[in-house]
Amino acid sequence: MSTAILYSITGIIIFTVGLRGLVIYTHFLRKVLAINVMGTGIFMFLIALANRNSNGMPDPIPHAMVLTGIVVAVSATAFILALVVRLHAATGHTSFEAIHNDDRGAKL
Amino acid sequence: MTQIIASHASVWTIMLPFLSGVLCFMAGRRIGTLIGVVTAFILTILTLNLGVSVFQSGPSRYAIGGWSSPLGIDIHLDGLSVLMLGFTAIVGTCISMYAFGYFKDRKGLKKEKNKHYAKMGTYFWPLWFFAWGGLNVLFLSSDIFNIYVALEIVSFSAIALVALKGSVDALLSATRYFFLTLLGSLVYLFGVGFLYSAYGVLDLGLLETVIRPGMISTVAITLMTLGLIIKTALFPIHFWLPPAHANAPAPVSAILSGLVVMGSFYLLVRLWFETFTGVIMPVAGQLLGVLGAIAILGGALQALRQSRLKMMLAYSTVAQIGYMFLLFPLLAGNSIGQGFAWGGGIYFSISHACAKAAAFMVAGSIMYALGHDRIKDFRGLAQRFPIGVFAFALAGMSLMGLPPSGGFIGKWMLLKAAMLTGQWWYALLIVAGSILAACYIFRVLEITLKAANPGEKALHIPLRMQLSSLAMSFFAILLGLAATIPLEILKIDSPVFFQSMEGFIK
Amino acid sequence: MNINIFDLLLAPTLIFLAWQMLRARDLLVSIVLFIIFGVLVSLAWVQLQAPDIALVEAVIGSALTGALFLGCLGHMESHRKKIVIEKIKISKGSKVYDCFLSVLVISMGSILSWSVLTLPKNVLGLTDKIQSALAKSGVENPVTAVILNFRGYDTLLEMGVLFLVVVSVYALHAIEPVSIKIQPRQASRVLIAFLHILTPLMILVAFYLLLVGGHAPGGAFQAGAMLAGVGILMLVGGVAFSFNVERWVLRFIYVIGFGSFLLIGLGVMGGERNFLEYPEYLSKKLIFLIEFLATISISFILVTLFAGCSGFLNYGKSNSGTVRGVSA
Amino acid sequence: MSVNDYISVFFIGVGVMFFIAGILGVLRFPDIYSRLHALTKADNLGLGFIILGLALGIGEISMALKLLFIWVVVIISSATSCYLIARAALRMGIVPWRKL
Repeated sequence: MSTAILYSITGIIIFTVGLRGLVIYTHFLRKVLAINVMGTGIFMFLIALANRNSNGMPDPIPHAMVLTGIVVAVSATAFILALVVRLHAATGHTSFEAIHNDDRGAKL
Repeated sequence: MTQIIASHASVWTIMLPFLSGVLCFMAGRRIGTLIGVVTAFILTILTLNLGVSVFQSGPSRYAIGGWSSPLGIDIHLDGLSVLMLGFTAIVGTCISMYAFGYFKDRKGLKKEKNKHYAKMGTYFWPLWFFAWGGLNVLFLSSDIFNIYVALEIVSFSAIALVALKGSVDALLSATRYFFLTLLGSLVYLFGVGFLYSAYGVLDLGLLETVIRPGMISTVAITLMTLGLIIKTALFPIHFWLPPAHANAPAPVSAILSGLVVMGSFYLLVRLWFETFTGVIMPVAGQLLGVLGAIAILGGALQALRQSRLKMMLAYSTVAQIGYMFLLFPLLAGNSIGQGFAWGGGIYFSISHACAKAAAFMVAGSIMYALGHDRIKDFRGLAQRFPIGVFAFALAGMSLMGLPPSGGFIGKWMLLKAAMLTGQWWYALLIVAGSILAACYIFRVLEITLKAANPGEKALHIPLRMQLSSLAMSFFAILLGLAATIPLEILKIDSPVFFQSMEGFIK
Repeated sequence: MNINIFDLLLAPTLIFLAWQMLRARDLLVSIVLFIIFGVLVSLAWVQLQAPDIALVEAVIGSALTGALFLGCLGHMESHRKKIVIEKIKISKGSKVYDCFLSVLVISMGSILSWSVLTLPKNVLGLTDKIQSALAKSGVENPVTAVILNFRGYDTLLEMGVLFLVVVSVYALHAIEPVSIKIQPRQASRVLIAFLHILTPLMILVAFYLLLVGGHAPGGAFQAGAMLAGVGILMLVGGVAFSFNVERWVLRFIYVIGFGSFLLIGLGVMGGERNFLEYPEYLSKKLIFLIEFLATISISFILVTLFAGCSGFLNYGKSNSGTVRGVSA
Repeated sequence: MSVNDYISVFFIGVGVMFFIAGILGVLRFPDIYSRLHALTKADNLGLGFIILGLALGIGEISMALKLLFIWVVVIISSATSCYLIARAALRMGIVPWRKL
């Protein structure tokens, strides 16, 4: 087994851990954390496999892709956190379930 | 592959929206609105021009930065991309005209409320032009990673537009939309990662030449399809769409249902039938077909149950997305009907964009004047708002698939494809879905045609809004009357089998 | 390349951290674990010969994103006047659901991993092509060449994403007057003294990263994030400075990075020369100009994004603590 | 290995010892103030030794200066952050631990 394979599979596992977290945890912040974890998993996969050239030079194209990806991820995180903060200020809740339950309570 | 260098016009169609988005942000609302409307018209002229040049000299590529494809990123122009570009421009111009009226100061509103609309108007323009620019990047790019960035631009601006209203409902649906669409793009990106690590190229055209069936290719196309299905809101991941589309301001609903949906669908079609043709197994197409079938029936039934017009239209979008996905099973089999399936699916998505945008514009106008969109209180609307109801009826014809609308042509071609490939159950489904669509459209029209209560006057709605929705719905009908032109454009460098359609076009 | 013991330790640690981060009972612990995770991931980048990404990961992926989360959590807790007690809850409330999902995710992971093993051992890639084109690109660092020249289009759009998000964050607060407010509390003297040392240092480091980007790891994003770090410290520490988006100067700063890139791209276009195709004799200068302006934009945008999710962006009732008009 | 290398390894080893001591302090000390104390003091010194060792190992003046610079920045920022944490803890009302 080479470093490339080790880290690419690590990346896949990190991605799946994040995916499970995204679906299963309800708190918005935890969901956003999970999305970031998923992203990191994908990036690790890309960078690991960029590093398996026989001449020892890593392929710079995936590096550029990951740099772009990290910046997009931080933008997404900032955007969703701003949304979450607004939602929290308006409803006092931090998950879809809580807001939904509250809504039903108000209507009854 | 054609190597004719395209003119710089294709770059301008991509960069002009971004440029004016930036200018709108700098200039503020008043000047920003003017910049917006002017840009929309210039863009329409530019894309029509581009369409003509592709029509005359065939498909072309353009190397950005002068480094052509494996190293750099290419723009490619062919029939499909030019068609998408053109209809985005037409729908976009109508929406821009509509928004021009929608975000204006309103008479008879409280000062505070007006201020709210003014603020919304300030941010609407830059966000809308970024969405437009992102779509243009998506349609023209031939690089799968570049497309990922474009998808993110489109979704971020769409989410910001949904949240623009600032109400709890809007924020909530924007948040839900956000999580799902981000999940979709990440899964897509993973697919891109697999492709690059296996083949070492990102260009769609080059991939087409090097791709081989096998484990990696199957995994990659599965991931990319999953991601794009989430983004297109096909059943069973459709639940985020109706609240997001219904809670947004009217021009935004039109943008989302008309254009944003079309973007990810376009990409899926291109991947399946150009790049991955050799990899796709027919059973996968059937799977998408089944999901589409459930979406058609479920979406239409849900639409029938809605009491609010915008919610009804949003569920109708879910059903119509189902129709678009019928393209996949009908094309997967190798036979004579493929030309009809291909043309029908694409045609359907275009005419849906026009019709649904028109319908949402009318719904927005009604909300603008009445302050609500409860269908049961629409009594007498045909007398009080004749242009709107007329436009809604025209758009409805296309949604139901009545001749001579664009929706009719799309459905007819899909129907023909279903018969020719011997999958008659899809034909039944198409007919059943149309009947259900007729039910929910006529339910609304019936109430509006009832006599108005005495003393109710005509609605006061800015002329710009009325005319732009009318123009949009005329387009939906015109697509049925002049079907040859879009189909001829679609034929240019088309991946599939248009020979079988020759007779139909002429 | 052969595997060494460090990799064998690091990889499971990363998985364990990701797992623990998501399931930690206290959200603050989750976020701290996220930051540690980020730092370790940047070690993995170093192991994988990607120093550029290690820098970006440490500065943006770990530190800045961590600051965003911490700011958001802190703001939400203070906003409620009581600590948000949040239990870990499974969405649909049932163990069966969790099991089903876990099986699904594990099988997905195994299919993906299995297909990785079928990947060809040595892929063509574009390394050779990039090496031979490097001389014409105007920079010597291959990653910078890809980012700003070969695939400059992606980077242009990425700047667009950053700009778009800043517009979106302002649009979220569109109903109310928008300006960045400072905390009413007094800034700590020690912190101010620290900032007096740190600010010039960070400007120096940012400039160094910018300059060095041409031939070694570094570049606009790293430099911009460095500067943004100082801005965030000022914001948190209560050092008086405030933004007001109504002023055109601030909007201009947001725009300048993306706008200048776009205009330069369009400006070099014409005749035989394509979009973003810099003339060879100018490419070094143009790339530096783009990076320099991008750094300024990025730093302000990142500070604004932090402000947007940690309650420094003014919304709701107008706050008496708002300082308007003090220039940024 | 030359003499220089042995010296460098020795200093790095000393630094690691300080780090271990610092970690033990964080784990074993009774309250936040004493833990901070252990953390900043031991770690700064440990880092100093490690940097000294590395600088000797590299034997290049410009590199050594860069490493020294890193150490100075870490010392300043850890002092500041330690002070801020302690102040926040005091304001939250955490009473320093006393031997009973």
